[in-house]
Amino acid sequence: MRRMLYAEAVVEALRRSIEGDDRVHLIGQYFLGLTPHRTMVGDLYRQHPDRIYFPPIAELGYVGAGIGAAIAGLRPIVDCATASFTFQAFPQILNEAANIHYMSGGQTSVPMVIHYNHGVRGGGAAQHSHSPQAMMWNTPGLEIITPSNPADLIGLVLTAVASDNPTIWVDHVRLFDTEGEVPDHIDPIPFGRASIRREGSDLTVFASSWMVCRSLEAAELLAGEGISVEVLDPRTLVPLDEEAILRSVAKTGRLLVVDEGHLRCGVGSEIAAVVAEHAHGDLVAPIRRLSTLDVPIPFSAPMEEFVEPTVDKIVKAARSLVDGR
Amino acid sequence: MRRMLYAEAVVEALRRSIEGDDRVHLIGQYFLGLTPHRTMVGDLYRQHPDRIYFPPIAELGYVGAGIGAAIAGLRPIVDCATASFTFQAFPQILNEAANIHYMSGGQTSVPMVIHYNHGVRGGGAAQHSHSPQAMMWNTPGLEIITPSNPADLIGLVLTAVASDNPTIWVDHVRLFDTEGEVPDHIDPIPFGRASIRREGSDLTVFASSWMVCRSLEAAELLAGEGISVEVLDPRTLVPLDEEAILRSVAKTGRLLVVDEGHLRCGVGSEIAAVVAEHAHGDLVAPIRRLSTLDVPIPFSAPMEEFVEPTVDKIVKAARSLVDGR
Amino acid sequence: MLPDLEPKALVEFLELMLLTRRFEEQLIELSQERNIGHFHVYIGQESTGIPALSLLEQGDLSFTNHRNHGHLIARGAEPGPMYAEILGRVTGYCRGKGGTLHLASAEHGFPTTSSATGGCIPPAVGAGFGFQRLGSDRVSVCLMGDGALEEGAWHESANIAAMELLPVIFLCENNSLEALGQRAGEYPSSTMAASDLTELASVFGIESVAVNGLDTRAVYQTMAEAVHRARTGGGPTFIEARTVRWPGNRPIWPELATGNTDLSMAWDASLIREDYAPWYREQDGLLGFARELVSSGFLTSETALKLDRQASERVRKGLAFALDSPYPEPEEALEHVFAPHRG
Amino acid sequence: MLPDLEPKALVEFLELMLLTRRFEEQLIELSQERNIGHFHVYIGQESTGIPALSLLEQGDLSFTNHRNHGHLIARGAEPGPMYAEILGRVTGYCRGKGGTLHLASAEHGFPTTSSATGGCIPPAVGAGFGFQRLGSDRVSVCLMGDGALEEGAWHESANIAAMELLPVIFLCENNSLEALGQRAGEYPSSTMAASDLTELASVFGIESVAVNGLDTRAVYQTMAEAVHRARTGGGPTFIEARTVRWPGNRPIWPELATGNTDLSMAWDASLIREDYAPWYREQDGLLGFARELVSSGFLTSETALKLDRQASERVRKGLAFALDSPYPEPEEALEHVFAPHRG
Ligand SMILES: Cc1ncc(C[n+]2csc(CCOP(=O)(O)OP(=O)(O)O)c2C)c(N)n1
Ligand SMILES: Cc1ncc(C[n+]2csc(CCOP(=O)(O)OP(=O)(O)O)c2C)c(N)n1
Ligand SMILES: [Mg+2]
Ligand SMILES: [Mg+2]
Repeated sequence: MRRMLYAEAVVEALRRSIEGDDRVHLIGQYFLGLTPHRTMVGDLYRQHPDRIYFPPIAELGYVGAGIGAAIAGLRPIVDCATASFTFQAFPQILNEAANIHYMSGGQTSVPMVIHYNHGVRGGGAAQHSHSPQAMMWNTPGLEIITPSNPADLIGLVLTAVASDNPTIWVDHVRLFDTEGEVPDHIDPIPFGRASIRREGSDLTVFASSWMVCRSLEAAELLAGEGISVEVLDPRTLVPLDEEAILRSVAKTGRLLVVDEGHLRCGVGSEIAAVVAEHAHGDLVAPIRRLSTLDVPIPFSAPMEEFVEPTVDKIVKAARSLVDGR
Repeated sequence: MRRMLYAEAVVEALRRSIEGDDRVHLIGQYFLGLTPHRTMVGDLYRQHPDRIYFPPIAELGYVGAGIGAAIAGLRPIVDCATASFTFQAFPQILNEAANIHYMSGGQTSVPMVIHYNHGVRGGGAAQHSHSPQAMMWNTPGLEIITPSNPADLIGLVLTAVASDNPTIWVDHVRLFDTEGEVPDHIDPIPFGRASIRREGSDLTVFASSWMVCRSLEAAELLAGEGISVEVLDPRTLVPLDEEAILRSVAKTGRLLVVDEGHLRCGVGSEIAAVVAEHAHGDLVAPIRRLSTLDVPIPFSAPMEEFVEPTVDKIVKAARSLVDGR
Repeated sequence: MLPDLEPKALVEFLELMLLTRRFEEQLIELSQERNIGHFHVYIGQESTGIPALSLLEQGDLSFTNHRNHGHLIARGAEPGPMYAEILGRVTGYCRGKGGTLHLASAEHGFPTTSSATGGCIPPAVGAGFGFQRLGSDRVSVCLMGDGALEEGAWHESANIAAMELLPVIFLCENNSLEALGQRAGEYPSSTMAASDLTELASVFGIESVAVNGLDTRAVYQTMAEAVHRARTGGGPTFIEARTVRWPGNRPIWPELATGNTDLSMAWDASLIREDYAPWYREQDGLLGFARELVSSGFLTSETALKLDRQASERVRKGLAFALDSPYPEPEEALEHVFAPHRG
Repeated sequence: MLPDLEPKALVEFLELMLLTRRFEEQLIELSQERNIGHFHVYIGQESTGIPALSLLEQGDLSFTNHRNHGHLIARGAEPGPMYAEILGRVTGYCRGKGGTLHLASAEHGFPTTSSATGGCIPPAVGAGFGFQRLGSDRVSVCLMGDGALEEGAWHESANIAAMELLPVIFLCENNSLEALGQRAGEYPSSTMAASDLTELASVFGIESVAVNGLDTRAVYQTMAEAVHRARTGGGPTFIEARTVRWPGNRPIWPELATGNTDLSMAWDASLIREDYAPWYREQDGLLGFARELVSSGFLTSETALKLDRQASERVRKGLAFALDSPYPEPEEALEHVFAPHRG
């Protein structure tokens, strides 16, 4: 066991992928965003200069190039930096990568990973704070991983790189400074297996990526009030471990979905709908969604905090669900 | 009252918009897709050649040009033809049009309409059959109209053109051949007012755009079996008439959401989540979603029909919800 | 002019051109009998695609677009599974999942076919990137229309190909010289301000050349140089092949405006009808190529007609195969969303 | 060289350049005291933006990008509400909703500011389209970096502007001549294969010219011609203004590498420090402009220093205003998602 920064785990996952398979090449360089950790990617580049390509500011072109490279035999890991820039590449991600295996009738696969940093990072304002997971998930043909801690991150990326499908690797700059235990030997983590990050009996909190950390913090506070929260981290949205969610809700009878995306047609909507469809009888209280408010992300800090799901909001929502307060 | 084809209503809405306000210009020419009706847009062009612009095959460029034109004082109606082509324009629709009013602190408005034809049109296959409404709705700052009949279409478009906000006008080529009554005088229809297209007591069916027609057909068949279906057409997704939905569910106790988009994080997920959150106590049966199956759209007709929500599937889903069959 | 090749190769070109032409004429006829949906034909462009793509080898990859029938036939794809795909049968190359818009045959070097305008360009460049990084001498061919140059995808991808000297050939078939709405003499296409399409590539330092797409020799030689350049690390090439839009191609739904091709017009000018005389005389690359082959003595008109009958026969059999083939089971729609995880 | 203008106008240019410089130096200093987030400075580009934008009139529109501070000041925006916006205060031009990335002031002709690279280009072209259709003689200015030329948005929009002869001026500030990672001598920017950026516009038939962005006369004259062309129906112009990237701008977070500008270096070469001598001597357009003004006798060095003190004073007051201003109420976040429907 080692303790490791999440940012270090990103680099370790990239290094293991590069060193473990000659076909793995990186396209793009902002895996660690503009955070101070970014220099670690520079180290990787110096060690493997022939395995990283710095593309032009042309997300559509270079993500599409990743698709073609994957078809030709590479296993590219393509970085889009800030999630908002994936919009530039949507025609290639949504209409090519997601469709190719299917529309070729299984003749062709696209073994690539597409990385982005999503969400409110502090001052990113309306154009640099997106969480496009819901849009990706609304597009059949894409696998989606949403790691929330260093060990999961490494295991999930290893599986993503080995997968023959296009996989979206969802990261968050606010995760980079978090720490976690990492076993000395990490195996690839199979997709579609949720992780119960904290067991509890009063309420299930579903959360992914950075929201897992906030939910765990809230759960700790709620424990002090005698409210026992189970925190479920799906680890992958596609495939989704529906069983684990339904099992947890069957146990607790209550569901709070915490998601950093916008409310309407968001990840939270999907989880709420799944549970409403399949666990109606288990629910002792209405489902509750907590998402970023449906406004573009404002720049100024007090407004920014007002719109995102905070620990405080999670605590309050959980409390009102359990106590009816 | 006149009977009118939906396609004729599209042209009438465009004509009234152009003739009613000098600032209205059309950008793009495929409002009626490649259907035989398309020549009607040609007529409009011949009558108002200085009010239509035929852009290059450059959706990002010309939708963005619509934004700038709106800022400069026009009220453009921009056509993206097939909904799938909106992906090309996503950076401008999602990251510019939707954000400008907000991030300028209300200084600037973007009074434009963006039109597309969504959904399974028959043989469109994976790259020409998208229903990106959920992605649009996941993006605060866009109004969305989803007309399902000629009269609503005209009234909603008039409001959209008068609105100072970017409005997504969702159409479906399969609507073009449907007919409906149109009053001689049509007023703009205020946004956010659902229409109960058929009253019923056993079950609420929520459906928008082309799925309203299929749902009405299914309701008629179900009436023959003694199942009384209420068909609720939201007419606009943004803003959403939540009250009307909750009122209907309070009455019927059951909800079937029919949506042509994909299941995950779709329009259907959102409606299911809203009802699960706010009408939990009213439900006598679990909510049921019926969407296009979560696969890219296959080309071949039998597979295509297998994946989309058909009248038959609506009937079966409704029956099982009401009878438990 | 004729390419500088063995007669056998030239005759093979004619066979493939005839096969393409008869394949599509048959398809148009079928579309008049039953609703087979929207499709795009390659008629009038055979003299470009067939010699150009003959230069490819096993392992090379081609990324084509909505107007792909001739490209696949050029690389040896069979009429049967092509028709089957277009008719949505399970025996189609994509098991009925792709249709005409996404007709692809990996065994013939067509891994995926995008019908989003410009959609094939980034992956084509990426395949070149992949080959380069793998140290392979394979090449990637981007088969694009002139209209695709209007999409930003072109610009972004051309820059990448140029910066990295990738083994990519952009074969841009400009069939818009006669496009409706074109500002004749001013613009080569209806909605492109550049007066010379090759400049859109040469601005990035990409080797660029325009050829007459009806001149099989020019097409062949230019493509041969481009393939050689790509295989030997010389970087990308842009080829604009100018062809004339077939009159039947003007409406959105193709019509046999010029009738089923009468091959004899190639050597018997008296058969040429008034209505579309310029087409038969100068603009149809297939007739032109046959005319040259026969007049140069590479082939007798009788042999040409025999080859034509053989092509028609292959096409007929292919169509029969397709029509006899079953549709996929509806449940097959659930397959091929994801490749399975191994291990 | 100096633009051919009245002394008053030239002095005003100096005032605006000083205001911009002091505004940003102050901002960098502030960022060392407290975390104000990521921002981009215009230092080193003042000699381009200030003369160029002086040619605009009421009703003209400018669409700028992440590096916008100098553009706004050039058009008369006030330091107070600019700082306030950057610091997220309710008294900011966008009420704290935009921040430095989206600093916009409609009253100064900046309706919206995109910080997506290339994001401003389509709307800028669209505003030109709007003016043309409205029969207005207003012009639209697209303020873009060289990097934005790598985005496909450029290509699509340039084509539209060229085809429709729109009243648009693309003022492309190329500050990448010294960019890290650049293949010196080969490419003007690190990731652009075109060896001459102006060709990326001229290929569409757009009037294109490269100017030395440190030469205020060249900038002014070129822009004057472009504005005249646009106002009189002559169509778009592309101007590449070449400036040198300020040493403090190399890291992602700006640092006062060259210190607070010592204006006296403009006329007293003995003050020039060794460390960044080329910058002080030749590459800083502000020092260069002041040097010319003083040496040509338009201004005494004393007056220049007085203007500089006045600029610093305005900046100081502006910052105080901003720091004294309240943050928006958190609930203001709910406003301005939609404009209200009327009637
Ligand atoms: C992104 C996108 N926009 C628009 C279309 C509609 N469309 C289909 S074919 C076509 C024309 C393409 O022109 P070109 O590339 O020259 O091919 P051609 O049909 O002339 O061979 C267009 C615009 C599309 N398929 N994809
Ligand atoms: C679509 C998009 N991709 C990437 C970025 C990240 N980014 C911010 S500034 C910048 C450089 C832009 O270069 P240039 O246009 O020359 O402007 P400069 O900063 O040099 O003034 C990049 C790539 C972005 N903001 N938007
Ligand atoms: Mg064409
Ligand atoms: Mg730059």
